[in-house]
Amino acid sequence: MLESLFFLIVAAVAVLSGILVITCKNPINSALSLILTFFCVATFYVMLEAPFMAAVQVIVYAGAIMVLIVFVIMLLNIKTETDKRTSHAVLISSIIGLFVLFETIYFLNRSSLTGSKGLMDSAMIKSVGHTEIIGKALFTDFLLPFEITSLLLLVAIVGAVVVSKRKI
Amino acid sequence: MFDNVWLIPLFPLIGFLINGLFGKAIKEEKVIGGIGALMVFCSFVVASMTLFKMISLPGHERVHNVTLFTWIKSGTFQADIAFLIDPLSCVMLMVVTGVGFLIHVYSIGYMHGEEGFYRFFAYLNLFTFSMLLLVMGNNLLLMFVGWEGVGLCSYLLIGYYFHKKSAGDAGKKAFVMNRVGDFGFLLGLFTLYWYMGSKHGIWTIQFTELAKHAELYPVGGVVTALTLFFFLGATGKSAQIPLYTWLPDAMEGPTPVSALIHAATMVTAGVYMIGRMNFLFIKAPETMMVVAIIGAATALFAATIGTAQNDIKRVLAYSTVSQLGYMFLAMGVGAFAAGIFHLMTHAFFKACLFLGSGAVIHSMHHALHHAHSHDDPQDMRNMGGLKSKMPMTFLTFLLATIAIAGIPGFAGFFSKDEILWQAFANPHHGTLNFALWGCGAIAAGLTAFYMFRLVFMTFFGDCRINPKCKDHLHESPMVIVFPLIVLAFLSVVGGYIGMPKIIGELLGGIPNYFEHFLAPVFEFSEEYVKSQAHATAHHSLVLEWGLMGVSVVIALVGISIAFVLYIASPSLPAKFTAAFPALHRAVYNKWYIDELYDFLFVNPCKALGNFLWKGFDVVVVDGIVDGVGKSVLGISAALKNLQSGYVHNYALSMALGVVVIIAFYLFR
Amino acid sequence: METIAMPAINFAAIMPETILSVIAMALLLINVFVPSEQKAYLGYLSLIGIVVTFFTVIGGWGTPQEGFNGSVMQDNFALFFKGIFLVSAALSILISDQYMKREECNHGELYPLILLATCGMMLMASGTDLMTIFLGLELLSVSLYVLAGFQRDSLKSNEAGLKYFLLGAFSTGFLLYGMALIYGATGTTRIAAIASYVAQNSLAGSNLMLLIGMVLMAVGFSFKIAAAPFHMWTPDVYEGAPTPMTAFMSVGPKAAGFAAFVRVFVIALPTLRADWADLLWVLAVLTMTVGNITALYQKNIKRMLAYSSIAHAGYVLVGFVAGNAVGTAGIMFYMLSYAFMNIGAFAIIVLVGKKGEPNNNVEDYAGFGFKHPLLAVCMSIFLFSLAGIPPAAGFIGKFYLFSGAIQAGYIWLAIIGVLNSAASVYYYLRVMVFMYMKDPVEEFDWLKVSPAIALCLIIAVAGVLIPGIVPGYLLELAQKAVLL
Amino acid sequence: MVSLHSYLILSAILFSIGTIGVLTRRNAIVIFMCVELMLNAVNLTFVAFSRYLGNVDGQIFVFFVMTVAACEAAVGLALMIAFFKNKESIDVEDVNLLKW
Repeated sequence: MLESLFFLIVAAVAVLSGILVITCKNPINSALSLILTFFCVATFYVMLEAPFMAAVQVIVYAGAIMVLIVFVIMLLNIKTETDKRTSHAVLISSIIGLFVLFETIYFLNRSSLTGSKGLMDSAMIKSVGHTEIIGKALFTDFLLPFEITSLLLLVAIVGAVVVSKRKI
Repeated sequence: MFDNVWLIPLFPLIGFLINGLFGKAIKEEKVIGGIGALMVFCSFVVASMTLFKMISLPGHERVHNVTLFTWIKSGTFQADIAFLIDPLSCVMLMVVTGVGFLIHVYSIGYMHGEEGFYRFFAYLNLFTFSMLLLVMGNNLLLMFVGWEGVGLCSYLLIGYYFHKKSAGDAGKKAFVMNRVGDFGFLLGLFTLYWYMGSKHGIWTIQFTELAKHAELYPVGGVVTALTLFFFLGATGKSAQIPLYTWLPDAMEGPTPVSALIHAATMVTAGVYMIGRMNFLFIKAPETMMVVAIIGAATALFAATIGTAQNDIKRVLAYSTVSQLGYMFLAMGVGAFAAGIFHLMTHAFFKACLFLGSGAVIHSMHHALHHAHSHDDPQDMRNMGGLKSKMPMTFLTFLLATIAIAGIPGFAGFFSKDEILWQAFANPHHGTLNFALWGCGAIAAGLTAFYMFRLVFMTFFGDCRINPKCKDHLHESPMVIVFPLIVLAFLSVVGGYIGMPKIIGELLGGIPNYFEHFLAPVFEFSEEYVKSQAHATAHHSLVLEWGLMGVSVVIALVGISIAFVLYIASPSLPAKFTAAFPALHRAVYNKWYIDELYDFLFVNPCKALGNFLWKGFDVVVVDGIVDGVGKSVLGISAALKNLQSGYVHNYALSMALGVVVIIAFYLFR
Repeated sequence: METIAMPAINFAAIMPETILSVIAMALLLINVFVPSEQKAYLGYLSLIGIVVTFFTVIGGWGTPQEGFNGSVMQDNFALFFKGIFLVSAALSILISDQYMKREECNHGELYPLILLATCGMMLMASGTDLMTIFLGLELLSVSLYVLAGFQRDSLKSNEAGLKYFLLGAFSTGFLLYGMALIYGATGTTRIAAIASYVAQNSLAGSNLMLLIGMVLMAVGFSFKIAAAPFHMWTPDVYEGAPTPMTAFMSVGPKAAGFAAFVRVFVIALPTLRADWADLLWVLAVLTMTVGNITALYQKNIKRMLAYSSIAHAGYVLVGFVAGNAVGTAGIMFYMLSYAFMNIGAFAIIVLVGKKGEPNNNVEDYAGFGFKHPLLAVCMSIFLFSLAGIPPAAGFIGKFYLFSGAIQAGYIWLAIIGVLNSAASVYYYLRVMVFMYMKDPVEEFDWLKVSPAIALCLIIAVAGVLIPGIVPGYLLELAQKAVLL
Repeated sequence: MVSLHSYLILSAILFSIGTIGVLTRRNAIVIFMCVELMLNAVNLTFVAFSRYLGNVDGQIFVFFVMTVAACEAAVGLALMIAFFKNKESIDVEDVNLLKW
């Protein structure tokens, strides 16, 4: 019961801060709201007994990515958006977004979890440890994707340098 | 047996490669033209050998598939590079290589000094190659390759004088209209392939295979649909209603091109295709009716337009459309052999006519050029009295004209009369037969009229050409005249190999060699028609003789009208008034009769012709084609505007797509 | 402390990817020591790498290799596509140097990025796990964002990169959501496991989560292959990107998108076939029609080819909808011939363009046929092939795709396809008309053909004509590579 | 324990908010942040599925999604900087040189 209440509160914060992201005029405020949303998501990860994911969420998302974004916002020194999009554009976009929401909820209400059940229950997470479970999976079953991420990061580094560097 | 037939298309291909790649470097016109003509001649020799070998074989051994290699193969589907050698393709080979060779020779003289001489010969050889591929291909796909190839060459050659905007436009029009037809061809191909495969497990597009299973095709239904698709392809390529307007415009190309591509060979591809697939068409009575009606209508319709033209080549162009209509009429009434026969004789006399007109234009052009006159060298109103200036051209032209007009004894008579008789007596269309025959007969009269009008206006009467130019008019060189003589000879004697039965019997039992020769190809259709119970309607000999007489009389009437209008009347009044003043009144009356003729016959006809040409042709047909084009371009512009450049709009279209698709799956 | 049992690493399964990425990294290091006017050597080195990789691809033919606990599977299907990627990468590299020098933008990073993008495509083609496919796709996309915006001083190029990035990231969201739903419905991300789980528990049809997951994945892949209505980024990005990169991304990524699309849908979701065939049917028709009709109006030739590439995605979708052996082989054959003809056409565009490419309009090709007959003939061959006129490879490919659709009973789809390709002739023809039927306005004296581009053109012409005249061998290969 | 359904609905809401943001905002950086919001919503779905299925695969997927997000951030922001240098703006309505 208490857990549900807590969930509701955090969920409300997440949604509200999400809405703030898309309504704040100042990009910095948007960014800060987004960080708040990320923290809420991290909280959910904890509630879902995935503490390692929560840590990564805070460190990578809220820490690295958002810092980068905020840094760029400051670097480019963009303050507020001079003028919003025309109201009918906003209206149409919102209607489409709400349709997405409506349809998603519609089908979620009509479907149940049908996937094959695995072994990872609360007891196992507690006994083995979440980090170890993740680590094992990452370096056995998903070794190849893990290696691909290294290439991906390389491309990102090279790409960022190539695109934004002034002169060689 | 026929292992060396692959040489036939190979020679023109070699010619194309030599002229195309090295032509610019060779420079010497005689060498370029010589190579081009020689290669086609080599093909002609091989084709003749093939023909003789074919004749020496008994009837049931006359169909051969010569496979070179497998082209596409996957599972059940197979298409080879393979040639089908049978009487039908032999006839076409002779026409394409024979007439093609003569026109190549002619071009050496005609194109002398033109910019891009090598280009012309390269295209011409490429065309010959594609046409041979079309004719010899043993499956639908290979035929389609040739089909597209000839369209491409036609486009390139129509636009040969690219400096003229009209030439470029005409080329484009021809290409696009042909594509509409090709679309029909491909659909027919796919439908046939799918139907035979899914229904009977026979995944094939090879003609002999398809023919072997001819009894499997149901009557009507899907066969009607697919034959209509094929017929759509034929209307595009062979310039039938409604896709015929490109052909008159195609006269923008050099005259040898008009003779070879737009009279003798390429435009007959549609007829050939129907002949090749006769076993399918015979099973689709509705399609046969459509083919016959379209053919007859085109024959009549184009002939009326022909009466109102003053450009010498345009008259011939409409004449071609009209004669092609005859061939389709023959196909539509099940007289396949007669249609192919007319195809052949038409190739002779129409090529002769075009080349003759080319000689006239050539001569006119030079004369006008010398005199710095800007008169149109193709306008018949600027000609007249050329008989004495160009005697050989005149003679050959006259012979070919007599042949096309259907005067007994000449090639056109035999083939046209056979078609008209079959249109009347065929067992397929019941009461419609009389109308088909009527259309054909009237068109025959009109043909005689406008062709002799052309001859009279061009070669007879006073010379209306600019006096300064008169002395520069002279006969063309031998290289031009020689093909004319050969073709004129063929237009005279070419008909005797296919004499109608009744004439042959009268002359002591001469059989219809041509029909016998082609019999193996149309065997199934013949048998099928015979097996239908109602097919046994018998007509008396008297009726056949009578109809033949009627068609001859109609032709003679047409010629007489032309004679009265363009030869007799201008000179008669003057003579009469000078010699017999008393008869002035009678002369006046004579005039009055002319006026009556004019009023009753010629003017309405001209008006109709003009109306059909300017009204229907230009406004309706072109209008529809243009209209479709314009509306597509309008949609294009609208779609283009959606591409606004704003990321938001793009993202919006994506999100909208997602919403709509999900909604479809949730609420279907 | 217990040790982690390492999985069976089968390097044979990722040999081409390994070689390419090693060479890419080596090139990045070498790049530092190469002066800027000699960056072409990096291109040659990368070409050598591609050739070596190509041999490993040929060597791997016929022996399927599975590796990394089922994350990757190098079968004939993957190998055929890898061949296509390598061809398109090699041809694009051949035309890059001259262009990049002209635009004063020949940074050495270009070549490693192309190689890594190719690596990403290969992983998409051989990935048998949604994660592998997703990461391959991202490796490809991130490289392409950079390549599209590679001319950092050109506003157009910047804009192309930025647009591609924003819309690409947006579409990633949908793709991921789809994958998440599939995961939720089946509890696994391995493609084979998804298929067997769906079959065992007969989830198909009624399970909305699976169905919507399928739809959202289709949306993500459709973005990559530029199918309408997810195609709108294509013309803008193609126009703005450096021309050789446009050539590259009009072929390789599209082929990679199809490879992953086909593998996921045919192997993992065959039981939903009736459902996704409906969707793809509509997408195919929409894509062909929108692409062709919009292309009619285009004056800019790069943009025109962009719309034409949309239309071509539609034709290939026809083969996908057919879903039988003929259609699937048609996809592969078509993508390969498309690589030759499209990159060939772009090579000509690179040659004709001046610095900054102010002369990319169709009118600028007036009289090109008289000034440079040989190049114009090449261009005509490419255009004819694109239009699907025999005997070019494009015709055979189209014929194959459509006859596949007909064998599967999709007559109407084939009819619409044929009608579309008939209409498309109009805009290809317009270029020809300008090349051959207008008087030259320009002397085209700035035009010089570097050996690399000449090589590219020779390969491309051969690649268009030879499979067009004797397609048997390639078609057989494609038949053997079919997944079914 | 909170039901799976609640998590799924919540992430659907976040996903839709992100979508609306992409469609309505003009600042390219904010659009990118909205995409990040969408990705996070998907991540939440993955982790919730993973937990309720008792299967770690989903969480691994999230791990990779985060890496991808970081890479996209680096490259995307670099592209924005490059654009900003030439145009002095990162308003996407100014990104319309290429059109039609």
